[in-house]
Amino acid sequence: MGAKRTDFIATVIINLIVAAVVGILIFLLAYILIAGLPHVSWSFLTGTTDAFSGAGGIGVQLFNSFYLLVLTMLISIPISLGAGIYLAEYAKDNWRTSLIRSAIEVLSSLPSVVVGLFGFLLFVVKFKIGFSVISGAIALTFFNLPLLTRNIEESLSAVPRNQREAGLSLGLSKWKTEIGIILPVALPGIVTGIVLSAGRVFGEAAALIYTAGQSAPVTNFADWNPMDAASPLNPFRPAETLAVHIWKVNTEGLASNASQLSAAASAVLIIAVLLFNLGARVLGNFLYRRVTASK
Amino acid sequence: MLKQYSFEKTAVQTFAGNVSLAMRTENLQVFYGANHAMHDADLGFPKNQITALIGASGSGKSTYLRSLNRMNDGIATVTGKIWYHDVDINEPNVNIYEIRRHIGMVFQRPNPFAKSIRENIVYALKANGIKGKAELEERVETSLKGAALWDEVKDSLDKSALALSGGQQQRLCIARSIAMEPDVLLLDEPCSALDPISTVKVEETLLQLQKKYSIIIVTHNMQQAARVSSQCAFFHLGHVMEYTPTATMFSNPQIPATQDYISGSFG
Amino acid sequence: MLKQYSFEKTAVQTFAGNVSLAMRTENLQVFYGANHAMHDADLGFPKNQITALIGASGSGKSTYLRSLNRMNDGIATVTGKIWYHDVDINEPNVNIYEIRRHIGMVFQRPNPFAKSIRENIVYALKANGIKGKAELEERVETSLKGAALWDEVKDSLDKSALALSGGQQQRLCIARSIAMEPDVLLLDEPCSALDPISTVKVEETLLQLQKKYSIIIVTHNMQQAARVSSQCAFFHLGHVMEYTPTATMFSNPQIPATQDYISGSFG
Amino acid sequence: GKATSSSSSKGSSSEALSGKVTAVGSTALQPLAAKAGANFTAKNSKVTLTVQGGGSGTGLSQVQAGAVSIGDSDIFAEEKDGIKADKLTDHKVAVVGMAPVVNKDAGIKNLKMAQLKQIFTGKITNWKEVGGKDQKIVIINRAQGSGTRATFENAVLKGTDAVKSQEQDSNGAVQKIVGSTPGAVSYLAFSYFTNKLQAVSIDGVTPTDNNVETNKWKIWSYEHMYTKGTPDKATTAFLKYMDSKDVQDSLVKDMGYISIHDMKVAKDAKGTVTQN
Amino acid sequence: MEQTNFQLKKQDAQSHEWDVRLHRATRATREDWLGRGISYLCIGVIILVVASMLWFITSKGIATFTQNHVSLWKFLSGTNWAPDQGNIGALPMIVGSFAVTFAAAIVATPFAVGTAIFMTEISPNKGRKVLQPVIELLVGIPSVVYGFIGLAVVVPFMRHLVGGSGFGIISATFVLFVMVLPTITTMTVDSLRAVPRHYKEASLALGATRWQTVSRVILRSATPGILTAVIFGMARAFGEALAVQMVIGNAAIMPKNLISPASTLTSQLTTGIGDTIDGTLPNNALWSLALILLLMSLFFNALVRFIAKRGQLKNGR
Ligand SMILES: Nc1ncnc2c1ncn2[C@@H]1O[C@H](COP(=O)(O)OP(=O)(O)OP(=O)(O)O)[C@@H](O)[C@H]1O
Ligand SMILES: Nc1ncnc2c1ncn2[C@@H]1O[C@H](COP(=O)(O)OP(=O)(O)OP(=O)(O)O)[C@@H](O)[C@H]1O
Ligand SMILES: [Mg+2]
Ligand SMILES: [Mg+2]
Repeated sequence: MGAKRTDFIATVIINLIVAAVVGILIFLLAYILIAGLPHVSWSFLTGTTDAFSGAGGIGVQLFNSFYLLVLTMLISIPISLGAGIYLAEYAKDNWRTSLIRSAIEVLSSLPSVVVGLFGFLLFVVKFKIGFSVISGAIALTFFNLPLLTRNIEESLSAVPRNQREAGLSLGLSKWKTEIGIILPVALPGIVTGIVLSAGRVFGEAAALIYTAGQSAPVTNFADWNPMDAASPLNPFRPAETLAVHIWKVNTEGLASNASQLSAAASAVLIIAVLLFNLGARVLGNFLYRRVTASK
Repeated sequence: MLKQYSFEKTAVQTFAGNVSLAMRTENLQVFYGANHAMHDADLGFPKNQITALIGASGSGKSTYLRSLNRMNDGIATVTGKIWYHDVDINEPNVNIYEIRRHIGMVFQRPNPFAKSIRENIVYALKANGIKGKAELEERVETSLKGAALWDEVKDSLDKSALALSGGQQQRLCIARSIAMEPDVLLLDEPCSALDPISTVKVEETLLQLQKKYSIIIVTHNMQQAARVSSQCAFFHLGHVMEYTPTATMFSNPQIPATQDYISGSFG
Repeated sequence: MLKQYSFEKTAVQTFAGNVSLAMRTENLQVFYGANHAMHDADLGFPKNQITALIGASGSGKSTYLRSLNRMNDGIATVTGKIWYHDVDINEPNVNIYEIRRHIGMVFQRPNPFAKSIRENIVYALKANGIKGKAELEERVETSLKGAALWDEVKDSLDKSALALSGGQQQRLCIARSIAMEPDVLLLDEPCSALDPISTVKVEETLLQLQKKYSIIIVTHNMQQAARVSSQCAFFHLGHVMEYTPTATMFSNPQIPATQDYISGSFG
Repeated sequence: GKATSSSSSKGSSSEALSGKVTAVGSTALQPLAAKAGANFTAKNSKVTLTVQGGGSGTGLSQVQAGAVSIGDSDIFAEEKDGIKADKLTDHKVAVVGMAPVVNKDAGIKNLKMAQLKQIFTGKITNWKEVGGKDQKIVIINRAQGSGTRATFENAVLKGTDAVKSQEQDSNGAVQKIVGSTPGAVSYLAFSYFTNKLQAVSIDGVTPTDNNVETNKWKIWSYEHMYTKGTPDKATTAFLKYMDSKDVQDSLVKDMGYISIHDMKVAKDAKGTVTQN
Repeated sequence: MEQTNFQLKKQDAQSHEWDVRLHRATRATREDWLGRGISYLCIGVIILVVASMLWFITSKGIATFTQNHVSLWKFLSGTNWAPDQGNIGALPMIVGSFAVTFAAAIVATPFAVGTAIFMTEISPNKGRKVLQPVIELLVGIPSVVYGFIGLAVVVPFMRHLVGGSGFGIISATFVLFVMVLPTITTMTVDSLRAVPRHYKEASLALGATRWQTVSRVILRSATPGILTAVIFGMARAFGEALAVQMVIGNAAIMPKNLISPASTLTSQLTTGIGDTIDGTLPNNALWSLALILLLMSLFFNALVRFIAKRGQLKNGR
């Protein structure tokens, strides 16, 4: 049977390809974890970095990464939700919409260096905000927006039309229909999208080097008033993230154990992304069940 | 190829002066871009009766029905007048949300929200400002009873509506519509996705509901039209060919097109 | 709530020795995980006749039908025997591709490929090694004629199949199946998405096709079963309750469940 | 520019100093500035001091634009086109010595200045031509415009153009690549020497701090902190602190730089060396 | 109100009441205005961001030509890149960028498509539960990490395998291959899943084998989606900076082969930007590189759009 044999061969080839891909993935993860994990300790996770050698812990950087991520998401989720709804619901199918879509996609494919430099010249220099969490968050928002917007639009459009008709035929406004009926159904897809973009944001360095800065001033973790200069929550302080830290240790680090430090930091970063992914997945499912009352 | 029937020869009743009408259309025309999908429909729908719209696929039944509560807004261009309580609701400045509250709609494929059974009914009520817990509870019960679903679901109001069978889902959609206490209920082939048993249930429900509502139903199933409707409109290629009491249409169709369609030798 | 009928009391004809059968199942059981969706089905399908499978939604008709050409592989666990030309085709080592060539299938929703009309038919033929241009052309024509579609599409064979009407699409799917020159044709509610006119066309097509093929059709529509089938099997909750000549079933059903279903007072 | 030479013993802060100081620029100076800054703010808790990298070009641009209080640079402002040096005040805070480095396998410990020039201009392409192994020379340059490269080329190439080759934008990358690539040669600040690299002597002079202090070793440069106009109190205090013994005698040396105070010679923007 | 021959029983007061009721604004109307306002505002913000970014890069990028009077042709065709000496020929970087981008796409596509087929058709369960999370995790690995693994593993490997210094287009290709693999794979999976299930069933029911079904029905109807995925991967590769810079060798010379150092637009941009002075030729020249990057993303976009249109034509009526 020719067809059957072809089928068999094709299946074998695909399995080989997958094996190769999985092999690469496992190698990468193993490489990072094996090189890094032995150097990870509690004091490494919570300690502060020695500013001159780059040695020491990464507590502040870890916090900065999460803080920046949260701030970025706080800014970008509402905007992309609004924009996604606009595209899914209000945008007519004409040249203007297609221009808007192109604009969004161009933004998403801009190299992050360029975004970073733009953020630098605009926020840091022009608006004199300086190297700060907020500058970094806005720069990250720039390239988070297109990803999230596209994802939200797609998730919303994937909800069957008859759900929309159901809402509209009851006299609900378009907005109410979209927010109360379509959005909950689209939620798992949206959460997955947020996870994916969160991963990218978490690992981004190029855009942050010039915006959030490369220094992690020691902060006072007992002071949670965002207005205080020493507070970790102060959005106007410079904030080196984990990814930037890895970059810096690798490029300028003077410590004799620089490579171990960066390996350890990389391992922590990967694990953080992993935990974050898992958490968001669980949350997505939970929300979905809550909202749709299924099971 | 389809037989050619003259669109000049039609038989459309006008209820001159003796029946109270829930809605009426005058010169209703619908265009999908350049596609002229509905020509000059002049139909009146008596209060508290069931009117059936029949005709072959693509004849414009759904198009016409969806125009009645402005569900074609943004999809098609609808011209002509739609009278409802002496107001032409086809004017741009009417409040379409208000119209749809008064003119409910149920679709071909059951489309309950992905929420609990109770939430399905309560959601639109809340959105319209009805807050009282007691009132909401009461509306849930009366509407589910009205749609003949109460007994089957009263113990599982918090279960997902998606777990119901197709027929139950469709009755839930009817319940959801009537919870808004509309005047008119539009149904677009509500039984075509259902098995015969569910179909019978829905039909019984409709016969009950006509005491309170005026009902317009699109159906492919001529037996169904015969069973439930008081009058029947036959659509063909975007034209209303005949509009007569159901008994008349099935026993004594007035024009050749209807005769052929009823006897199944059409097309 | 559904009435309870005893699964002990069934009436299933066996064609003992006097009819030539195209296929036959023996103790066929189907499990979706833990869900036992089909119990012990023992049915034989006479050659060159149309057999209808009827029953309420969820009774297992599709499940049974899809098992016959192993479309449930990987979805459900099917046990028991399926005899086809004295071979048990439910064994793991049979070539399922070969089986499906001989036992064609048409689905509820018309599912033409997003290709031209011609390509839709030619696709599977090419995949099975038929290369000659002349032969392909000829098969296209005969199969489209067989499905009573030729006259309507002969001038537009290179147009996208998606541009056809629902009824035409469904007949194209039938044509696509019979182009493979199968023995048996399985149809799962082929008309449920179609209007009455298209339905009549498809039914006429089936009545023609039974001269060459053995046909098994699932339908919700009892009139349809009555119009086209020679014998009829009634499914209920995963059990075959009655399997008798169609005339018998509709005039003189043997067991209470069937009686109730036929009369519409079921459930 | 004028060099500040007064040295006060302690950062004596009678009244509480406050304000915001931002120093941006040279990545080579960043570690020192950051560490000194941390010590400084420890004593003056009301001062917010931020140190960022970004490159010498960035530092000079930003201080010229008035966007930051201090622009860190590896090179004289005069050397950069587009910078109006006369509007800026130079504060030299340290000296950095640089030396050619080669991969250990090349078998090279000493080179003549002329050979070095020929290597970087592409005239010599194999280590065996200068007494090493038969191995192709792989040149790793710093990016055009980088201070380290400018210093190296001023001292070694003296106006001729370097051959086009790999460019890396940081000491760390150069360090890694030279360490791991057979036949690689580049140049690094003394503080980046590791045991994976071979630092090369030139004409028998070894790259040590002492040789830099007397200008026997020619490849070195200042680390500058530039200010514009009259700096505010906090900035002035910080610059003063940078020049203090505290910093110059311990911190600077600990971190592999050479103290300004130890220099026996001075160099100006044109490269003219004068005895102190 | 128009008089008709139709006799609705009307009382003027009542009819007036309905007239008011059906015309006045209600909560739903207000909600809709609010919603419209919010979503227009949001899209407005995005447009503003894009517009200012475009304006910014363009105005800086064309300064090379308007202020420094470099000829555009020289910029695009020159092969000598030494901005400090006033030579700005960007061709080596342009060629380098295209070379690594295409090479990475060519290598990654079969792997991505194969993996996607596995995830959707061969073992959907494992695909969803194992491969998908792992692939999504890969997206989160920062480019610096990729860069340093590249430096530590890929460069020495290539050095031993093909000789030379190990730096060059081939190493960059390999690193980019791993980096764009998740992008292309996830998007391909999406487009394979979007192929209606009934196409697959139809094909299987006709006796086609799995491979026949995949190659002739599923892949065919997912082609526009897959092409889009590849282009997105290419866009990502084109814009990637840190990782490429570490392994490509970053030498602004015309690439003669795959194994000698070359450079890309992004690698020059990141390497040089910190050491140049705002407003001078070297700085402007770098922004001109950024402008090319921007124009390329516009181009990739137009390409995606074009493919999507073609796809619709092919699949639709
Ligand atoms: N959204 C749309 N855009 C463009 N044309 C449409 C649209 N909906 C329907 N049409 C066209 O309008 C005509 C009438 O369609 P309509 O759906 O009203 O028919 P119908 O009588 O409801 O048929 P069916 O019984 O199949 O539901 C058809 O020619 C159809 O192709
Ligand atoms: N893919 C599946 N996975 C799990 N359970 C299934 C699946 N398909 C069908 N079932 C279950 O098997 C039972 C029989 O379903 P089947 O689709 O065969 O019914 P049917 O008689 O064809 O109904 P209908 O008339 O609605 O098509 C039902 O309980 C159904 O929930
Ligand atoms: Mg319709
Ligand atoms: Mg079924």
